[in-house]
Amino acid sequence: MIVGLHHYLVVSALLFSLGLFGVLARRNLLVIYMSLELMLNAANLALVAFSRYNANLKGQVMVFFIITVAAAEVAVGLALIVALYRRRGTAHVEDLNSLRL
Amino acid sequence: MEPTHLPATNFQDLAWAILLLPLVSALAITLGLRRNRELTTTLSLSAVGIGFGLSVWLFFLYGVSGERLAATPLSWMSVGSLSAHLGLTVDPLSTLMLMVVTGVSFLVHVYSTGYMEDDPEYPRYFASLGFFTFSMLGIVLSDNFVQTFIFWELVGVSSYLLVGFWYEKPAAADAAKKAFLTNRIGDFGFLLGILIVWAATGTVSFDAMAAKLKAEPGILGAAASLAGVLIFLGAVGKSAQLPLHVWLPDAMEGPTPVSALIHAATMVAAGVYMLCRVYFLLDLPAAWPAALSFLGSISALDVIAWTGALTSLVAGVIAIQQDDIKRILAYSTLSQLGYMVMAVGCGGPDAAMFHLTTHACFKALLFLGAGAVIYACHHEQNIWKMGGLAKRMPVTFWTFLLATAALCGLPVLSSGFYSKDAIFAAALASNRPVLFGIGVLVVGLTTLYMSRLVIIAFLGESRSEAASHAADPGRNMTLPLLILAVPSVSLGWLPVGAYFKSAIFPGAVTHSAEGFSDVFFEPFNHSPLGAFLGFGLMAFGLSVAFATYWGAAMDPMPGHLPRLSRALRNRLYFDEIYAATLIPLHDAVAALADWVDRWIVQGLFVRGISGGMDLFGRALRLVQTGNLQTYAFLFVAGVALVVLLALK
Amino acid sequence: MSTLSLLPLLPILGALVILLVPAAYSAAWRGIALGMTGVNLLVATTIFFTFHVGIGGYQMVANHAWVPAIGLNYHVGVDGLSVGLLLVGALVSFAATWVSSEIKSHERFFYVLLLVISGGVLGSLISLDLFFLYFFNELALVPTFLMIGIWGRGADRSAIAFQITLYLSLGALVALVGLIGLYALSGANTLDVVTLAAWLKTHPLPASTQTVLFGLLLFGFGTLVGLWPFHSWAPAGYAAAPTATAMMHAGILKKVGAFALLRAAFPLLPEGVAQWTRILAILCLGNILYCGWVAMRQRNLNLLFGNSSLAHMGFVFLGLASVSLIGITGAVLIMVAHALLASLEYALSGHIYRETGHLELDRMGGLMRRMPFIGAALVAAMLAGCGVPGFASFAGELAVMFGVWPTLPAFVVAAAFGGLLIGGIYMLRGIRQVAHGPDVGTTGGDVPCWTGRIPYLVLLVPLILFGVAPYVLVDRIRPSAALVVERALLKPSPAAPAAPAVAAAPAH
Amino acid sequence: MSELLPSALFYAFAGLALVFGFLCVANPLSRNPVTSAMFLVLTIVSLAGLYILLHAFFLAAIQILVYAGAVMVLFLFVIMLLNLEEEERRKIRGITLGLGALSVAVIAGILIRAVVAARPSAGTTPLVEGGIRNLGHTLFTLYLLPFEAMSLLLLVGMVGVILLSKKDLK
Repeated sequence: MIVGLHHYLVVSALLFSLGLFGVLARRNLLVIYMSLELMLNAANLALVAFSRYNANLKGQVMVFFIITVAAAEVAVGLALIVALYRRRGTAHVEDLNSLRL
Repeated sequence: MEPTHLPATNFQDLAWAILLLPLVSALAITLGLRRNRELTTTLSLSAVGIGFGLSVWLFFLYGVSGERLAATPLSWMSVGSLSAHLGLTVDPLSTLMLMVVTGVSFLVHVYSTGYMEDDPEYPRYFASLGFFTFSMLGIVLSDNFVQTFIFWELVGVSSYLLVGFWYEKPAAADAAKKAFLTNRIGDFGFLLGILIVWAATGTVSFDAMAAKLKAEPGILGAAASLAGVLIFLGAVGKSAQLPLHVWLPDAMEGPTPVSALIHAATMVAAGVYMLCRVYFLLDLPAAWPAALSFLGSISALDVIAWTGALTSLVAGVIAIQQDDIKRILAYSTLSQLGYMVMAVGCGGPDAAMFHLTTHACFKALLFLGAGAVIYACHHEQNIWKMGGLAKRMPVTFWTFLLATAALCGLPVLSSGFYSKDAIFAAALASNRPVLFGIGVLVVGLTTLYMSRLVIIAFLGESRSEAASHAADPGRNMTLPLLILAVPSVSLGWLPVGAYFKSAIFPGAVTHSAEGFSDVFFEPFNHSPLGAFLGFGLMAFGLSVAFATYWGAAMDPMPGHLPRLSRALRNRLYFDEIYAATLIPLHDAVAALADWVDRWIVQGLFVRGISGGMDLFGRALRLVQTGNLQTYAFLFVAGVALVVLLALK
Repeated sequence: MSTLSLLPLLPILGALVILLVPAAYSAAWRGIALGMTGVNLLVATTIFFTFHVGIGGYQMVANHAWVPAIGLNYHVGVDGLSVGLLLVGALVSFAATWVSSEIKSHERFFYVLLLVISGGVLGSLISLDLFFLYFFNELALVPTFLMIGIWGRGADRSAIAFQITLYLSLGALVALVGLIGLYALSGANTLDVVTLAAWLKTHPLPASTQTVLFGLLLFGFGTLVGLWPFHSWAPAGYAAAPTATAMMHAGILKKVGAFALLRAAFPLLPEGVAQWTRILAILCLGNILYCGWVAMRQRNLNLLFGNSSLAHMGFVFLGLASVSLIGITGAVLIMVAHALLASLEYALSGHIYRETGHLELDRMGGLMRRMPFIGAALVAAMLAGCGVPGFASFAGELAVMFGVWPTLPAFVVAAAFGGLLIGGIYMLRGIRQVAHGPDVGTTGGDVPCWTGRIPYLVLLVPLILFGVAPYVLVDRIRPSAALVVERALLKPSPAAPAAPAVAAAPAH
Repeated sequence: MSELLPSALFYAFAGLALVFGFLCVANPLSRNPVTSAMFLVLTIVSLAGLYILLHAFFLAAIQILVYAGAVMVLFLFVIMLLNLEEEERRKIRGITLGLGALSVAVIAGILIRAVVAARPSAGTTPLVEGGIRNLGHTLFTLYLLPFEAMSLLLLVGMVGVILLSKKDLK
């Protein structure tokens, strides 16, 4: 079966769902963060597949930018988590419920 | 449209003057002259006195000649097909009634100046009396249903004010409330009757209605008898006929002159007068709407006749066992009113009016006499505490005796004999033998309880300290007694039949003497059966009374017939029955409504909604768990839902 | 600026002036308030008597475009329906201001609020633009909340203040939805009653929308008046309100709701009228009978009056439900009469509350001995309350019964039973409990002197005058009522020609 | 025959990526964040492989270099810093897990259905050289502004991080 665009898109969709499930299911803040990254990568995959099959480089340029942003985001995110950890002493999602009404 | 000014010709002014004078005096007293007693007395006495004079003049002007004067009406309210105005009709019927009302009212006013002398609320009493006279005259002179209804209620209000004159006495306040509410039940029926008749004929004025009815007898269609009975319900309320009679005995709580004026002569007679005034509506053939078709053959007049007869019988029986002098007279009034209503029912409005006139005189005399006795015995009303008053109060005794004779129907020497005989003639003429029988029987009962009263109260020795020092009251109390004694005796000798035939009820068959010549023994040859039977029963009653009550220290009847006498003393338990059934039932309905209002409408409905809001708010709060993942999940679920809906 | 606009302007102006007057001259507050309402009373009386009788349309009209873009213009005028209400509105305001000498704390603020209510009520009565009618009515709603909350009676007055305000604003909201619907769906791009009526005559709305709009207006304004299922705010609210507020609210503010129905709903939505009158008739039976029975069970004088005023409103709605000339004229007549009656009742109960400290019927008795004038006025008011002739309320009820009889006889039987009997029972029991009977040692005395009697006489005398001579009012109401009936019944009502009704005078 | 190889490779890489992705996210064996970090690295590497199949050579390199190298190292560094032990076994809230899985499945289903429904052209269109020269050329001509903005973004990121990790942050 010749590998076509929709194959890649299916894989990307599955990866995206996995990432999403990770965010919902896991309770460790860092793992949630990783699943977030996973979702980002799924998006990148789809973009690259599009640029490959639509014969233009827009997709790849987009991915390039996304990776940069992801890097910045991880940096800031982890700094936040560290600060949070230092304040609350835990990285467990359920303990961080100060928003409870 | 400016109201029409008072009519020009002076005769109409007379009618308006008679009507408005008492009102003016009442208003003047209440607004300004509360403190000044002499002015109050002169003002109210003159107002009614002039009224009486004018009435007599109008009587000779219009009554005897049989003409009619319709004063141009003063508009009250006219919108669409309802044009209600205040109009006066001066015709033989109303002039007769005018004389009765103003006459008795004037005498009661004179009497009251003595009786109410030491009462601090003297001015308020005379103001209320004036207001009552005004309302009563309003009914007498009214020429349409709306005006009659207005003054009907005003009379009820003035009776409320007068019965509840000593409002600090709980018994008087309750009696006033009871009187007003029972009248209201009657007025409720009366209003519905008026509405039916107005809807059918499109007018409320009597003459227009009579003309329409004459032109097209079937105009009331199926509702004829229903309307008749409903209008009669108004009279039942006002003239205290059987189902609604319970208020009259209690109304004795008011001052005695009030009882004399209102609950003997005028107000209670208003019902009978109204029946005579709208007689053309009542004697229509029986016609019931579909719902009441089972009453098929019974016409309005039948209902009226039977109610009257039953009332007179029941009241007569109860009166035998009453010990309070005013209660005895109250039940006697009920009984005589039953006679008048029966007369109307038997197709004899003229007999009813005749009896109404004579009854007004002698019953007012009886009440004023009783007032004198009570006044003399320092407000003692129980006859068993009196006795031996004949010697000490000669004037009162003899006038009281004459009135009793008139009430019992002593032949020739009393007016009652002639008027009662007219009623018996009417009963026979409309072939209602049973009613005739009841009528005659009641003559016996009347004689029994009246002679019982006279024997115990006046003859024999005085049974109490106060009774032994009793003496005739002052001049202004005895004078009215004497004045009233004259018509009580002589009214029957006038050719009343002629007056009625020519003037009031041209069509109706009259039942009393026409010419002067044959007046004295008219009843004996006119309706011999009634006269003789009546006389016989009267004698029988007298003898029974003498046999049982002469020299009796205590009422022997409870000894012989304990259960019957206890029933009679408790007024055949009418009050108890009402108090056990109607009133609690209505209060229960009210309690239910109150419960529903408190719990369902306010509880469930109002608090329910606010409570619901509160709960909804609380529920929403649960969603905010503070847990990031629930938020994330909700977010994802939201997205899923939206995308799903969008794509479907 | 026709004299008509003075009516809402004066009180509101007075309120502003009072706000400016420094606390040093606190006596001036009451003076200004009385002055303003007094002048208003004169203006209203002149309007009443210079009103041309027999003409159906609007008089003394003043029309200034305000926001032409959305067809909003300050359009005022008076017609038969509103002239009587204006007079009694001014009367009630004057009496209420006079009586509010009982307020001892924050008088300035109280008088300001009272004048705002008065201005609001009179403003909504004269405005021919439904927006202004609604606006002025709402203007009168907020002060009620504040007054009950601050100067009210009883421990739970703030709860009741909230309840009454939320209830009324909910009702007002429903009515607003109806009005907006009317504005939007009619496409006439105006809420002006005159142009709207003309427009709807040529482009009538489809029947279903008319029914829905009429329903919204009915239940919206019905809540403001106390239509049966939505009545429970009234008795509690008035019992907790200070005297002046209860007088203004029960007296005149309540009538504005029914008046708005006559102004907006009946003439403009004939289809709606046809659908809803049967239901309205049933609901107002609830008012008359149900509230009558509830009144019979009340042990507090103000609650008794509150429920009895609901029963009277039942008669007004019954008159409206008949959509007949006599019925609607009777309804307006009752509105005028009841305005005087209710405010008189609450003024008297206010005085009794001030003197004896409570309004519990069981602890009262023999008031007549202790307070002759107040007792007599109370007996008169309560007799008027149960429909005794000689008072205007009787004339109104009689007219309603005569008007409704040809179309809904069964309802009249129930209404007559309710009005005459139930009314009689609870009023007479009230009199028996309060005025008659031996003196149970209640404290307090009668109205000190003649000036103390003025507020009560100002209300009692017109009540009697209109009762003795109702034609003064009826001749003014009749032509306008004929117009309403004609528009509400889709066809010219045969009963009364819209032309000047000179012929209607009897036997001329 | 030459076609066969890339599709085989595709399935391999795709399969690996999915497996590692799943293990990273919901590792039945150990709850330790380090293991999920490791599996994430493996997922990224297999994705890089896919990029290569899609002729995006430069991106594959960047992916490995930046993502696997820098980002994941940062992750590990933070995990070590916070010396997180095994996630203790809190009671697993069955319902929320189930619901979470359900909604994720729904979204996956929707995406896949959309993709399948769209039926993109399966055919192999002419290759576009994804190497550095083309990418670099486009970056510095068409997308010069965003490129510079990226540098600014990174600067802001750094400032943010320094601020956040200050000792005396209340």
